[in-house]
Amino acid sequence: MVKAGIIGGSGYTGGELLRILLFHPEVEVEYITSRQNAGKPVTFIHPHLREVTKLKFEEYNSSRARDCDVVFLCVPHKASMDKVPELLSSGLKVIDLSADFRLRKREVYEQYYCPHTAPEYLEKAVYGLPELHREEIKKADLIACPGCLSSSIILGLAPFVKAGIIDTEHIIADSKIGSDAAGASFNFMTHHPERANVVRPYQVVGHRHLAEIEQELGLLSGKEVKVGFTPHAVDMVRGILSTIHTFLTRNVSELEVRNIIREFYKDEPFIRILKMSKGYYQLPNPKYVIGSNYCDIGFEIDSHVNRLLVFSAIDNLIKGSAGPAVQSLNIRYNFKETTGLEFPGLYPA
Amino acid sequence: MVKAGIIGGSGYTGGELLRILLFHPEVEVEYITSRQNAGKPVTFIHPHLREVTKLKFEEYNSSRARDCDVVFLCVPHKASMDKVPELLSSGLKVIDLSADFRLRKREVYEQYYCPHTAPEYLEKAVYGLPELHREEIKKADLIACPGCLSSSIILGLAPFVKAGIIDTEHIIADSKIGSDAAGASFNFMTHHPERANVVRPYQVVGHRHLAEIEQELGLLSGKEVKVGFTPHAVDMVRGILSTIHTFLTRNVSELEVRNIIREFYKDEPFIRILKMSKGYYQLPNPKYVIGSNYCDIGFEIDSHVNRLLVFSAIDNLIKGSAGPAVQSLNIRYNFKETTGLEFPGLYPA
Amino acid sequence: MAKGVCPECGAEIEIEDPVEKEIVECEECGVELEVSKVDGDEVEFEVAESEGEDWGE
Repeated sequence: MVKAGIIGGSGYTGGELLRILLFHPEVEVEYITSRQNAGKPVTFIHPHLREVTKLKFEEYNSSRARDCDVVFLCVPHKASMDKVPELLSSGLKVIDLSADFRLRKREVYEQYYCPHTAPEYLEKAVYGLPELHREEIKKADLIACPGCLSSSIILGLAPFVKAGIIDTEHIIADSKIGSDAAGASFNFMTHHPERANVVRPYQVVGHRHLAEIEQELGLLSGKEVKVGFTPHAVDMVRGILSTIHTFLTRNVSELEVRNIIREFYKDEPFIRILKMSKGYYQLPNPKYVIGSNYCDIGFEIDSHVNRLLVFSAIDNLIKGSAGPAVQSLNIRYNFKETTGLEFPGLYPA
Repeated sequence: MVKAGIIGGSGYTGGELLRILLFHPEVEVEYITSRQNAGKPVTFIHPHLREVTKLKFEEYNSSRARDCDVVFLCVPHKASMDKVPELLSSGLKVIDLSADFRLRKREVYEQYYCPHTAPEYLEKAVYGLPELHREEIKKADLIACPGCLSSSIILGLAPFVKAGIIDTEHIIADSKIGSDAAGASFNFMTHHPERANVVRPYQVVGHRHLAEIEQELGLLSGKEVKVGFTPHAVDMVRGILSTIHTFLTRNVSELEVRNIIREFYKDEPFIRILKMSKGYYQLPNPKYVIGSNYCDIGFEIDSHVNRLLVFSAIDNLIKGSAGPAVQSLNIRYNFKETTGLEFPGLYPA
Repeated sequence: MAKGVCPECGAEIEIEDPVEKEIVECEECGVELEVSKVDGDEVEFEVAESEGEDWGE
């Protein structure tokens, strides 16, 4: 059994990771930390896990971490980079869910976040999006899992950037995102009377996830890809829908577009194409993936303005966060990649 | 006192119009019709108006309508065009909230809707968006009020199309809209478990409102303007936020953009600019206009991709529907344009 | 189990003892198909209808 540690287990992401790993046949959760809740049972913070686990939160210390084989870092950026060097040097595998090691270039990181105190590890880290980096993950000791908005946009755009049928100077990503993406810490804007019944644009230009979106799409296309990215908070707890507006560089048929997605994601267990000509559920909608690790991708061709619309829907806490972390563990330890991630979601919810 | 008739008063739009007109000092609601509810008190359908009015629904007949000076048509498209000729020939003023007379060209109408049985009136009708057609409304006997999504997009884009600073081949309108916009008739997709907690793209290309959006923007710019328009149903009862992504044809400063909006909407009572550098409420959000006739317009310049983002938020039942209808009545009868429309909205709601 | 390809979206369709003129719905893209030819375990389909989009609203 693989002994796993969850560093920062009291947030929503830590909670999802805990839920998934508790039911993972090859993993045992050895250690879970929380500064504020050390000594308390995890169910004090994660009510749905009562009678499911007797685990207790502990303080973080690197020697205790050495009882594990792999640790997941679910702490804010900056807190990760302080821990990674020591954890790696003690032979642990690290799956980091923060932003600290997603970006290959130090100056890009420091432009969006803060000074980097462990830049030498940036080159070693592998971007933990299995659909794009499975081979590298197999041998990686430091895996940096993507941001939730980045996952939805990269997964939606990747096939078309690769196929070279879209104008990479005019890409718009208009995302709609649920409230849990702000994490478990609250403020006036997450206060229900303020947060309900809204469509609120936020960080409408220069959102941090843009750096990794453009990094990964640039790698795929071999040239610079620029995205105009704007998220909106909408009245939903879980979920992201990214509507990506692109302009075609040549005429394409629907069949060709569908085959481009099929070809790019051949045999991928967690990518589904959703574009139906009739019925109630024709295009992606986060509601159809809540609780699952699926990313639903749909499209539409708008000949009126030569536009290719791409829709990408995920559960931001799972396929946008804990999902790729567990997929990466499965890949790294050569388990069947879907292990622990088979749950098809709740509908309706 | 102006005697007003509301034809089709049992829908949400008819209800809003009734509520506003009941408190309009210059208007008396003489006649309100509903096929299914004829004979019943209006409060049977509009519960918030109990003890506010004793009006009863009546059957529609054109002779009874002649007791009015002006009639508002709140019936579906096609039903309007059947009534307008007779109403106009009997000397009534008609304010039509359906789509039947919004489009100047018959073939465009018939491309998006159905055969037109009164095309001779298309030229006579004035598009009932006061911010663009106030002078014509002053003398109009047939006023065709805009669709809700069209209002939000036209009002957001108009200043910039006029100023000629955006590329009119790459305009994207990504709208988020509440559930009441589907009207009072229900189906499986408006069933709460299906309609709540969603971000559901629908009619993602070729939406009907595109015709009037491109008509009005074309008139403003003097050349063809094409828009890639995609609406999404989100979990909200009232309200629309349209996020309009455009590409700049030259460099502009924030001040210049703000002045373009100020200049275009000088003295307009119902347009507010919302773009703050800090605080909780920095950019438009339908929540800040619920219940009011305001359209909040905001913007952001994204130099990264040379993009000008425009945000436009309205209450789709008021500024998107009943509001311009009452503004048009005020303009036509030379009342102060804000009469009956001063209510600043409910916050929070 | 006979097999064929949806002419609309290219998805593979499996169908048990198909009969000509039989109506089948493509699971991937939802279009209604008519069995136009049966040859052993090979099936050919044609798009059966061109009814407008039903957005359910």
